[in-house]
Amino acid sequence: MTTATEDRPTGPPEGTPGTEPFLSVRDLRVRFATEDGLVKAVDGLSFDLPRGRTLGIVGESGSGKSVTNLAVLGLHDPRVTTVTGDILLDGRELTHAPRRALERLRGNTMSMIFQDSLTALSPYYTVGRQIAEPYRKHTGASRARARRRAVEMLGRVGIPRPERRVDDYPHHFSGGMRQRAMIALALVCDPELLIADEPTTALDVTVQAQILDLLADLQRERGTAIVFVTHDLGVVAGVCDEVLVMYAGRCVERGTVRDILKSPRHPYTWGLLGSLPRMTDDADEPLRPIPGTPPSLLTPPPGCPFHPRCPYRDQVPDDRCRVERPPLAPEGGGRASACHLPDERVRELTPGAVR
Amino acid sequence: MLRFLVRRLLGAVVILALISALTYLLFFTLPSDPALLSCGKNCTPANVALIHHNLGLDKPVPVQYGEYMAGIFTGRRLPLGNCPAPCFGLSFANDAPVWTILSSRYPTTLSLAVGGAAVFLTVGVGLGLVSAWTRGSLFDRLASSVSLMGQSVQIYFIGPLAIYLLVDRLRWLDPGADPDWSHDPAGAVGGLVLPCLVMSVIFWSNYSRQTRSLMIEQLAEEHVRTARAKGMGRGYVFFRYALRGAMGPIVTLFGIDLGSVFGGAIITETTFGLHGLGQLAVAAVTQTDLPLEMGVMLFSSCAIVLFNVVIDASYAFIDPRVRLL
Amino acid sequence: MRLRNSTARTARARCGAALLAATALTLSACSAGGGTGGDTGGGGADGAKASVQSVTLGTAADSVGPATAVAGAHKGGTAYDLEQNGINHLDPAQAYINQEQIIGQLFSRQLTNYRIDPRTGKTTLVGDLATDTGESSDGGRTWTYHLKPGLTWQDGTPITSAQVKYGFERLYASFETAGPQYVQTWLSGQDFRKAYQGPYSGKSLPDSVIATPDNRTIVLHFLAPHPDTPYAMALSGSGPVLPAKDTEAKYDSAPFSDGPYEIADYQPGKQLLLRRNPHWDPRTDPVRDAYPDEWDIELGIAQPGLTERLMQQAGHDKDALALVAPADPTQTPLIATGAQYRSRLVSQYQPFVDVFNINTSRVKDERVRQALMYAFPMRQVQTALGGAPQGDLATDLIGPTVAGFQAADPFGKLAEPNGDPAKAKELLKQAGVTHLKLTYAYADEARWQTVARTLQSAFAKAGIDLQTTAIDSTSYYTLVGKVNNPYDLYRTGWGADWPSASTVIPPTMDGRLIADGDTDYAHLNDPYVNAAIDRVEKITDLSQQAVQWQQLAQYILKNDTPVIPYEYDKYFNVHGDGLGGVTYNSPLGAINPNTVYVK
Amino acid sequence: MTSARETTTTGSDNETDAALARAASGTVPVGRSPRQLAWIRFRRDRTGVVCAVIVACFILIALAAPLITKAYGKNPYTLYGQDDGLLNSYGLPLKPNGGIDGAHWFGVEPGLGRDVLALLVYGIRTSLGIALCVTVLSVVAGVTVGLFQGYLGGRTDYVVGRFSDLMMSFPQQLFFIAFTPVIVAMFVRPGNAEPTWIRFAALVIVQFVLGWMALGRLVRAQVLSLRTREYVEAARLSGASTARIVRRELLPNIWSTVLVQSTLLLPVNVTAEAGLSYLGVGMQTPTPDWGLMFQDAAQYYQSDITYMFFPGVAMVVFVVAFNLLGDSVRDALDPKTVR
Repeated sequence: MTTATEDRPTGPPEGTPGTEPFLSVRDLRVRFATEDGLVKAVDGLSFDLPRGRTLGIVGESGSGKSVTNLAVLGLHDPRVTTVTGDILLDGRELTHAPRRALERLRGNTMSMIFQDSLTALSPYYTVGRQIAEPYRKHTGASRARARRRAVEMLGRVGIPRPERRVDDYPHHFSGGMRQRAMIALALVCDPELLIADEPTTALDVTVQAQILDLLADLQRERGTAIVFVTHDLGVVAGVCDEVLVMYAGRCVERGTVRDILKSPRHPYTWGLLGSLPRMTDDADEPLRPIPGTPPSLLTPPPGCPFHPRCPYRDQVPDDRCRVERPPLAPEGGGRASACHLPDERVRELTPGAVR
Repeated sequence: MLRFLVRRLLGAVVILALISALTYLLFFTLPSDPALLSCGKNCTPANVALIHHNLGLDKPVPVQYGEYMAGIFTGRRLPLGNCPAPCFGLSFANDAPVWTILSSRYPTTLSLAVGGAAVFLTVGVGLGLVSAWTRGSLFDRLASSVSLMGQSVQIYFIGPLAIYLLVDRLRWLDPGADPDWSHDPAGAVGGLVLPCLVMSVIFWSNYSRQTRSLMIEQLAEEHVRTARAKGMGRGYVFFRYALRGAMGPIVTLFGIDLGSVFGGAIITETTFGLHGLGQLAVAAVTQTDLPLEMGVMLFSSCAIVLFNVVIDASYAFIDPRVRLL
Repeated sequence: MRLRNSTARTARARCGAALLAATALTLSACSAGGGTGGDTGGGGADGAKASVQSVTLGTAADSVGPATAVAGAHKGGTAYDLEQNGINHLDPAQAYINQEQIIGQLFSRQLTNYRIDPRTGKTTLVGDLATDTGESSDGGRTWTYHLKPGLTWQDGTPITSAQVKYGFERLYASFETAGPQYVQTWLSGQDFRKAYQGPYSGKSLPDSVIATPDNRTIVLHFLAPHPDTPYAMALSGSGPVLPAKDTEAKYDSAPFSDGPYEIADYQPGKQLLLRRNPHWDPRTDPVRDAYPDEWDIELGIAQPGLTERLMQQAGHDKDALALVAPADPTQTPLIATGAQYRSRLVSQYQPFVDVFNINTSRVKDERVRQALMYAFPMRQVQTALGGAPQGDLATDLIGPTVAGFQAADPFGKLAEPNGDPAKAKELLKQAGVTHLKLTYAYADEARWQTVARTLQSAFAKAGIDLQTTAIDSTSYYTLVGKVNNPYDLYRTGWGADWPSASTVIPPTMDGRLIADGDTDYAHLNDPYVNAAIDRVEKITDLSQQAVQWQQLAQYILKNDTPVIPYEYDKYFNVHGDGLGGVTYNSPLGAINPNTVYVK
Repeated sequence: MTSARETTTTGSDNETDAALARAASGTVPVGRSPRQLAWIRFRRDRTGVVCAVIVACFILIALAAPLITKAYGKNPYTLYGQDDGLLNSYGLPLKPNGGIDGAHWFGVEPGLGRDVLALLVYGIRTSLGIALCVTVLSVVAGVTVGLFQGYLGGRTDYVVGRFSDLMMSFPQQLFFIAFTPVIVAMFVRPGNAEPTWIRFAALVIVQFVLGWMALGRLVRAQVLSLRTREYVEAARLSGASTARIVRRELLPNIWSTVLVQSTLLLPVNVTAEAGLSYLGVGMQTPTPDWGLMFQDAAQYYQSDITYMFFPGVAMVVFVVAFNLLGDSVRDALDPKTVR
């Protein structure tokens, strides 16, 4: 049983001891220097993830999900980015690790599945070569062995006649197959931490299901820790143990899948859930997308970053939403949310908000 | 591939036909009469008429053009003796077959173009790569400002200066000389150093700037990021992934520059007094030597067109997604 | 258009000339340049000094080979010649421009030629292939030449009189359009091509025209007396051609040699490589020492680079010279003033006189023409063209290299070299002309644009409004050669084909020739002059004739003023230190390659 | 030396993070149009501003040439050298350093002896004028062709494409050398005085004829990508006329490219024009012209190197300034560029 921790810069994760978190992020802050000013893409994020578990990170695009993951892999460009806080992988500090050390970990201990396999795979090299490359680098395998490995991996992700396809170029593959190849690429070195950045968004439902199964099997076999980034709560329900809801570069609510989906506390989460189509919906029930757009991270609104779009801001007395930023309040059981609404109001509202 | 070649070559033929026709017809809008340039003191009407006949100028222009173009493939019998294929006519100025003249001249231009291109590609792309690698460093800023200067000088400005300083005063370099590869390779190289350098300056700056930004662009590509996410080394990613991606545009750039390289060759030849096609072209025009003018025009446009085909073909090797048709 | 900066084929009317007994004189007075305080040019005048060598008709004895040896000279080595332009014609029968003729001397021989003494530079016309300069009979109508024994072609074939006749016959062929036409015309009249179509017609000229009694004797029968035949026989075309080796028009790029060198390699416009001809026998040749084993003639060397190479003489340029190309105007100062160049400087007159033609069919009043003469800024023009080294101020129609030259200055131009606007104004008033507006046409090249500006501002001082018209230089002669051309003023140059004024006055001043493309550019048609020309041409005593021409020339200039002479061209350039025996061929206005040796 | 080099990808060094940053920064703060933003960015860019000033100076010089020379008391036609005896008998300036003195600040020209400063000022006027005309024409033509080629696509695209191929495979310099006299001859009856404006026109024409394709291709490429965008689709479905779509939907989206390209094109055309005059097929004396000065100077570099100095330096400064300006404009219009 794992728990997420409070939004305190430091301090050990509470919850059942003994399960050492494999990945532990503390007070992560990522800032970009741009022509127009400083962008706080991630602003004080913390979470833990033990082996064999899956953490879902949800939020609209631009909420800082991908930035967080790139920070974990250390892929940000130091010239324009400042990353502060701690990222501990199996107890090793990554934030200030030397480049070479990170290179040894990437694709090996920790690897990433990128969202758009069309742009994420190089058009210039065969799929096989791209899969074999990290294997050779990290295991020092021979060209031939690496190739056999590539074929094997393609087979495992369910690509028919892999020994033939291995020499094809990405543009010869269909979208789904490319995504599988992308996954094969990420798994080729049996990573212990897998970051899946919306791996299924671009795919149709059947393929999506297959890939999710694939990831599940993998986790069962190797106890891989998975960070699953998506804005699709439907998928979250299927694969995740805990969920972390991000908005404007910060965590606004977190808890177990059950908690978040059954009894969400934060109006933003309500919004997300509200905008989620369900099998149970009757067809004429309209979707209710969250009104407005995500705020500019250049000049984030004062107070609660969500208040400009929050339908309930007036129910909070003396305008606190506009002036005071709500803290991420722990509620035990690893549960936490950042909202000024009093709990009782929340409880009354929830059903209406999510039905 | 074959289909591609056929299509492109057909296109080339059309282009060349148009260019040649334009050149030939426009020539006759000039008021000057080539005959009067070769009759010396004997410009009696009779003599001029005779020369007109000898030069084949007594026929209607379209007929002349037809015969000229046909002659390239079939060869011709001319009043001044016959002219085996490929017959670009006999020079008005000295009755020599244009083809022999051309073949004695193109080595210079070719050496100049190839040499210059070699210099500005290696120097330019090289600098660009280093700048991209050490982006933001002092070197980078230095290189880009140097490139800027390079892009801003002109052959006809630095050429004479270079001769004045490096050759006449300091005696560091040989003055430009026509290469004679078969007999004196060393001398050929020596004579090409300065011209190639001068000519390359105005190009390499552009290439270093473009290469730099292309590389930086490529380094930001997602598939390059993937490569980094795979844990591939910095150099590996830089050269195997980013450079591979930047190659296409660089080649395109080069293809576009082919024409300018030739143009640069002309000015360079004029500046260094080399005997290339450029100098030949200027001579042909100033002497209203129609066959020579045609020869040079066709020869050089042909070269440019073919080079372009080669370059387009090379895309297929750089980028597997490109299919030639 | 000047040879030095024009492509050879535009350099019409600049052809080889021979010099007849003219008293040696120096005109350095004229060449003092415009030098005033601090002007380096003043000092340079010495460098620019030119003198005229006297020349005589040689005897049979003078015609015996070998040529006078040059002290300290030895055989061997390669001499380099830098040519600004390509060579348009190698076929001797096509050679007219002095460049073609002087280079032609290395691989072709004529009946007569100019023997230049390497020590004194004294020039003598002697028999080259012929035993002497020719015997005339029948009142100068018939000329007989005897070939020397032991003359051969580059393949050893002996040279016969039949081949010489064949050479003359070739002059009639339809493709021989560029060369001089004196001999053909003298033999068969103006329409010589109608009279005979050349040897390829299968026919041969009858003995009544050219006879070859034996294979060493050749007899020419002219329609009229021609006292200067010896000089006509020195023209490149007056030599043999071996029928077996005659490639007709193609001969123009690959002639068969009977001279000291044969053609090893020729790339038109780029390079002409001459190799020693083993069958050439020095004992038969009174003209050519032919010391170098090879002549490497580099063509199309652009100015100022050409001059720069000679000045720097780096590498093999130390053994280089420029046979016909004078130094670039922009470098003459450095040469004229640099002591290091003195030892290797050649400064000599060329047979060319540059004039501004006044279109007499438009500017009819000679007082107006004289006004122009006075207003003309001779000095500024000279300066604009590169100063004294390029040429001396000219005041006469006939140049210093031509027989009977007397420095005459009827308008006192040397006293007022910058022009005399006051005098001009006065003359215009006499002529009752106000607001004179004239059109000046010039070839569109930098130097002539420069001159145009100069003239404009100078004439303006005399109240003359000079409109200038730039003509694309390729069409320049076409347009100014038209009888009804719309211009009042345009420049041309004229050089004597040999140093008798009979190759200057008749072609340029005979009003009966006026036609499109003729060479009486000023359209002068003065009955007195026309008559005088006929009279003088009949004089068979050349020195007498020379005097008469000179007087006529002065009459024309003083009374008709059809042209404004302004410059006697000069050859002014340096050669590499590695070369010795560099002499000057003033008849051709070029360096004489025959005495040159490689140190 | 040729416009072709300008067709290359305007190097946008966009960065993952910069990209993310843009995503993150979301909508731009309200109240500022992109143009205003660009303007703000541009003003922030010091080099850009400096170069803009320099360029402005050059343009001012060109426009105010008569006033300048009036104030300076010389004109580019009087032969001071000859009239005031400033040249020696070889036509070289008497005074050292090309005859620089109080009267002639940049010295006098060898040969004719005109005032170099006056020449340069007027020369800039001529060359800049020609280049400007060429640029404007090329841009207009290039944009028009590119727009319709890209928008209409299909056969039009193909035909026009091949045509610009044809134009591009012309050996430019040769074309200029060979056809400038021809075009002049078309205007002027042989042998008549040739008005300066005809040369001017001829030069503009020859350079324009081979000058528009580069931009044309660029615009075409952009339009091709724009054409498939939703709002264009929408506009088309909503039955808007082609003209309207081009005017309202496409043009606004390419104006930045066009602006950048034209700033880069102008100096190229200036140097090209100078190149022609240098080769002797451009403007002709007495018309003062930048390139002509190089032509003369190249003749005199042995004996009067000073003469080459002023036009040379002036041109380098000019082109540098313009190129930098071009970069700054691009950066301003297109913030993702991180340099």
